[in-house]
Amino acid sequence: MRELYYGEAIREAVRQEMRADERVYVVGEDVGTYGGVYGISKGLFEEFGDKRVKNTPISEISIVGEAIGASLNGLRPVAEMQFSDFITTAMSTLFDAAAPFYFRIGANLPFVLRCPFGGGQRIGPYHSKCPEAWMFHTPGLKIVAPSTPYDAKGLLIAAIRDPDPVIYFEHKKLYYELKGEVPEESYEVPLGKASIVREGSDITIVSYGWMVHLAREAAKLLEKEGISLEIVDLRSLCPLDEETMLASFKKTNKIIFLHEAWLRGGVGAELLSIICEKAFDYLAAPPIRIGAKNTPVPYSPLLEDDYLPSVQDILEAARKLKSA
Amino acid sequence: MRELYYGEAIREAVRQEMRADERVYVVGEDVGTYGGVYGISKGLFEEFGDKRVKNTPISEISIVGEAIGASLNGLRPVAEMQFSDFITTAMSTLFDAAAPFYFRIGANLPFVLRCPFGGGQRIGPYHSKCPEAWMFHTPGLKIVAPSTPYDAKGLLIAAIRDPDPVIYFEHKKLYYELKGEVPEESYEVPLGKASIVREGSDITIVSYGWMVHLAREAAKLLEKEGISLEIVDLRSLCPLDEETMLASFKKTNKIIFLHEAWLRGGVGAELLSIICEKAFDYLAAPPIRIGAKNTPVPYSPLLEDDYLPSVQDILEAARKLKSA
Amino acid sequence: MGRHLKVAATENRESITIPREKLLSMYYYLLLTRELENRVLTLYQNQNPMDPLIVGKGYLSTGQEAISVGSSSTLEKDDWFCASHRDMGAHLVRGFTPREVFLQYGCREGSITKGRDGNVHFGDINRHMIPFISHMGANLPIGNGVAAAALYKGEKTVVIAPFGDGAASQGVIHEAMNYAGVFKLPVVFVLNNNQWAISTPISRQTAAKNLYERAIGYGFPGKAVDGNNVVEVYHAVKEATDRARRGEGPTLIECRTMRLTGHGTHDPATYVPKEELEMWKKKDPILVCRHYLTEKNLLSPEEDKKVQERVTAEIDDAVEYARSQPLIKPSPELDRVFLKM
Amino acid sequence: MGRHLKVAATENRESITIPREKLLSMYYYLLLTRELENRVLTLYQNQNPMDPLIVGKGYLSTGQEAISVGSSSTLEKDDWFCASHRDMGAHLVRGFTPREVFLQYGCREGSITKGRDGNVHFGDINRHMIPFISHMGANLPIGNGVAAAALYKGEKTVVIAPFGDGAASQGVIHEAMNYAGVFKLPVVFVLNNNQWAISTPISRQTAAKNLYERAIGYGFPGKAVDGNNVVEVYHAVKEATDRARRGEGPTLIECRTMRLTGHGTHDPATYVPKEELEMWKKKDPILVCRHYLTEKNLLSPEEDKKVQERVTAEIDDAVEYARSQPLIKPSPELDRVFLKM
Ligand SMILES: Cc1ncc(C[n+]2csc(CCOP(=O)(O)OP(=O)(O)O)c2C)c(N)n1
Ligand SMILES: Cc1ncc(C[n+]2csc(CCOP(=O)(O)OP(=O)(O)O)c2C)c(N)n1
Ligand SMILES: [Mg+2]
Ligand SMILES: [Mg+2]
Repeated sequence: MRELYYGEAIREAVRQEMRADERVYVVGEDVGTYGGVYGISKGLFEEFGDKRVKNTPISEISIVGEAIGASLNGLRPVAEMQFSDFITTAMSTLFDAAAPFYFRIGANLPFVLRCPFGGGQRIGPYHSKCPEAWMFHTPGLKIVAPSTPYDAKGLLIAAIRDPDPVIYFEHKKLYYELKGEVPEESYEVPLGKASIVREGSDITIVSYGWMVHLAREAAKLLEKEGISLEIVDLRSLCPLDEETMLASFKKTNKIIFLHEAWLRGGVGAELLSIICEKAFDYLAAPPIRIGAKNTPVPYSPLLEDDYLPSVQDILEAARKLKSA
Repeated sequence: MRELYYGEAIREAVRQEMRADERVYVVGEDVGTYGGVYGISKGLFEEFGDKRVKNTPISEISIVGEAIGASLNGLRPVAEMQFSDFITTAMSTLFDAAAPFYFRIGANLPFVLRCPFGGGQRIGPYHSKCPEAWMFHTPGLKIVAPSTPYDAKGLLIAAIRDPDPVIYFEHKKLYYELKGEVPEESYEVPLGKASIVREGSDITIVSYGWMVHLAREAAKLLEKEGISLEIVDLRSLCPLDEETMLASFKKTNKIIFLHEAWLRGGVGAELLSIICEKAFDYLAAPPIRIGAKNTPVPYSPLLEDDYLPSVQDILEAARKLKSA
Repeated sequence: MGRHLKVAATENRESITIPREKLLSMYYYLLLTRELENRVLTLYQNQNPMDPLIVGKGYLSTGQEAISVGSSSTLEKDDWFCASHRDMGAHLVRGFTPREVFLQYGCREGSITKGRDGNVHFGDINRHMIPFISHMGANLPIGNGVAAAALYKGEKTVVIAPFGDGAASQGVIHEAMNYAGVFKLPVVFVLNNNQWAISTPISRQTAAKNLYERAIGYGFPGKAVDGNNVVEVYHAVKEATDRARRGEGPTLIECRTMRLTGHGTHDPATYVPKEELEMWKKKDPILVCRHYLTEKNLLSPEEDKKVQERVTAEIDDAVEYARSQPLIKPSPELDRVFLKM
Repeated sequence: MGRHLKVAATENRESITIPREKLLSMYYYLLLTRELENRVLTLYQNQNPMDPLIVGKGYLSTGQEAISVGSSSTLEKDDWFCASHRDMGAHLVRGFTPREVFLQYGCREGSITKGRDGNVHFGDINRHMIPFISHMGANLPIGNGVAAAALYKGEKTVVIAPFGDGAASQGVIHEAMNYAGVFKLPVVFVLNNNQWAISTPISRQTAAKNLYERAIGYGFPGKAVDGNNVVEVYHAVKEATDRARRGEGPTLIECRTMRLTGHGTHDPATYVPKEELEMWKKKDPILVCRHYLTEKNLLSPEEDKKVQERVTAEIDDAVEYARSQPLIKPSPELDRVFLKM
């Protein structure tokens, strides 16, 4: 099958949905002729013009506000944060206006907020954040975070068609580093369905985003040591596919939670809690969480590597669990 | 000893620190002649004037910004959010400017941000939030949440004297409903020290804020059933007193985590994870979390009661653990 | 503060005539709003706290009704209104019934938010009423989005987005107005300058001489009107909605008035100078409107009495009805935060 | 866009004379900034990506140096400067050495942020330089706080808070300016209007005719100056800092210029019309300043050559020095997020 980069898959999803549905349009900073700072909307302006590829002032509040208002008024906006870090400037619009909207008044908001996130790019504390735990804790926002070009396309199409607000976390490091098979036609990867990206028998590792690839790398290395890792890629954090995670865990009885975000109060803590609450008796060893250090993302490559979760961290966790 | 309301204890802490230290001052909305919407700064304007009790426009960004800038320039601002819910409008200032400041440049910010939080007041989704998990996940912010008048005073004094930014979560429901002994003189309750507010032998319950009182109530009822609850009041979430929590748990081997905030991705998940990671072998039963439902805070009393954690929830959890 | 009271002389707008029914309808809604909110206050002050009809707190627009009634009266059915907390008038104009309002206040079965949100925080997307969000200016960027979608779809609808003099200090308002300017969005920003934000007078809210002049910084027109004169408010806002409908972009209308009650039902507002209140009470929008109608021979004393009786009866009925309805009870359906779970 | 280029005629300010050393010092810093940033760009374009001295990306102020150099040159030692990402000039004026800058870019031992933050994100509270925060206007409310503390303590220090034409669309800037107006804070807001925000031209950023007119909405003076003329920038900002120091409150100075490079070292900026760039290159602030000094007989060709040689030598030294220093290594000390753990 044809291969696309992760970033290209995202673009294709947007383009196909725009072609298929007049209500779908793009709004964000520098998304026009520039094509977005990571080039994700390249060519869209040329194809669809400035009505459907709307280049905005520096106003995250307005971008999220437009997503809310336009989705209320019949459209399907695909809004972009230039970096997910900047959502803090529109936090009230996202958390106070969008998130509780359906609860308060029963009106749904079919918009997508694309949030390029994550580190490994040597661009420091303000361009590398993984802020998903803030949203995860906040009722009313769906959250997805694809790890492959295939999922990137399919999840984005599903997100655009979903009737509720979806925060779509796309990992910047994967844009033009990761290639994979992507069908040409349009397809959905349903929200709320995890995937087993590697079957294994000894230990389950649950992850999402870039970190899934670290897990894959670790799994290959561990195989040589005779440790078999099963990798669950959550793909969606909300809705959360507890079943797939629990089923995998009940098979292996040992589990690692891996994410790039800060460990403390991160999504991993919730996942661990769910395992303890719903499958405690299956635990053959204490579950292990791996996440980033509890500091801002450092700029220097040496410091950032030290800050981020590493393959080595996974190896150590797996060895510990294996021998437990 | 003299008794004060929780709200009065907070006011006394501010007043005493203002008297003792010229650098300490108050800044926030309606804190002037009005004395704050909950009357916490009543009388301060009259005593200290508008230089030291600074009534601001509706500009949470400016309030947090002033706290940062003034603390950089030698003062000790005690800033107030009118309701902790409104911090979302200044999230970037808090998360992007204040939190990483020390990490980025090595300059500390000795300010306190007072955040009245919590529900039970029948004022709905926008005036009842418990947003501490957002801050808890974010490196660089100290977080305290007193449950008694004694702690309210001592923790606030310690927070004001602390060289780093402290988010001080004060529970609105306790302001004028809870009275307790408070020494007249100035004293500190150190940040990062939990307290055992009730000794018990069967089950540890870890909580903070208003919920500690629900735990107390439940403990009394459970005593009659022959279940002995030990209550750990964390008081600080950051720094976190893991030792006290772990020590209590290692004694009882059974544990409940209770908070008013949304359960999903809440602080309880982290506490549960810490127990599993650091004292797994002591677990005689699956740990249990209790928190609010995963919805905005409803306005209607019936709905809010249904939304909030209840004494009944604690009783059920304790019975389940007891018989486990 | 005094400096904020002067209102730029309004041009002679007698040329745009308002049909008699519109004038009478506005008068009716002024009265209805007043009566409804007076009742909210007296109920709040006299109710059994264990069985309240006014749950939590109430927010009133007493003395400022002309802004909400006058501005919303310019709208067509398909236009949109993004409510602030002083917009009971607009809710009534746009078709909410007093019964619905008291059901909402009382968290009763049949209330539009079903008890999930309270007091003035209600709306209905089908009626193109966007509910108030507490964080003050929070509705403006949503109004922009609604307006952007109207442009996108080629519809000629417009949006009214009101906010207060206190809210005017917030960043969200700046972002929204600047954005509306760039895209020439069909939005009319209605600034309710009632000179207070809870206990903070406008002089401590901004050093600006005239808030409407902020429009200069966004590249669209701004003007001030007497917010206690429903006819003037209507004229100014109508001119702006017409402009918006023609595709010429947003306008900022600063309506000058005074908050005659406390910030909410719980606030005695002792901080507001008595003389100021007294002065403004003489400019009560209902008196102003009645005087206008009488002068123009559009309303006889008998007709006036009839409207007043009608209004009282409606509110009596609404209160009684709301009281007769059961409280909303928790149910899984009410816990939904998504349309598609 | 053209409409934004016209600058209000500046009053004749020859009356306030700038001492010769100040003028020469500003010229020197213009050259130093240019040479330093040119080097950042060539290093970035030619370095081994596996062993970069310019780690990540670089942000340059090429063609706009007069704003940062001219404004910061008005400050006394105890005054404060809240940096934007176009303020290399101010960093140098306020005492950062080129060595420090390249250590910072290279994440080397001895760098001020110790590798924790990068490129132009640096400062030093002891030198009263507040480091840039990426969220654009984010430093303005901090500048207000610093200024508020100065007032509180009775100190006569002032704060310069710069931001861009793109940042001007953000709410944070509105809140900060309005707040500064209310409390008459000693802050000078310096708006670097380089007509672009990454790829977005000012005409798509705002419909406002003149950004400096926003000051009307905050109740303090605003004016525009030729941002390519360091003497004019100095004069306008000096007038404003003097005013602030006298306790008369804030001022907004809009400095009009053009971004001559890409948004960052990674951006070829093909979207900027060539003719515009060519036109602005003729108004290069270094040429303008050199011409001024020569006309006034304050700088001979020999002196000019000497300064240029000095500047080149300093930058050569700095680059070499930074390269010779080891990379910062992780250590527990660098993981601290609090002074008191
Ligand atoms: C972001 C935010 N900060 C503070 C408040 C608390 N608050 C509620 S109403 C109000 C005053 C609003 O003043 P104004 O905008 O003038 O409207 P008015 O009440 O006078 O109609 C304040 C400060 C809030 N709701 N939201
Ligand atoms: C809140 C926020 N949104 C978006 C960005 C991405 N961004 C970085 S620089 C920039 C343009 C800034 O334009 P301007 O303020 O005019 O400054 P200039 O770069 O032109 O000097 C943008 C959009 C950001 N840093 N912060
Ligand atoms: Mg007001
Ligand atoms: Mg610019």
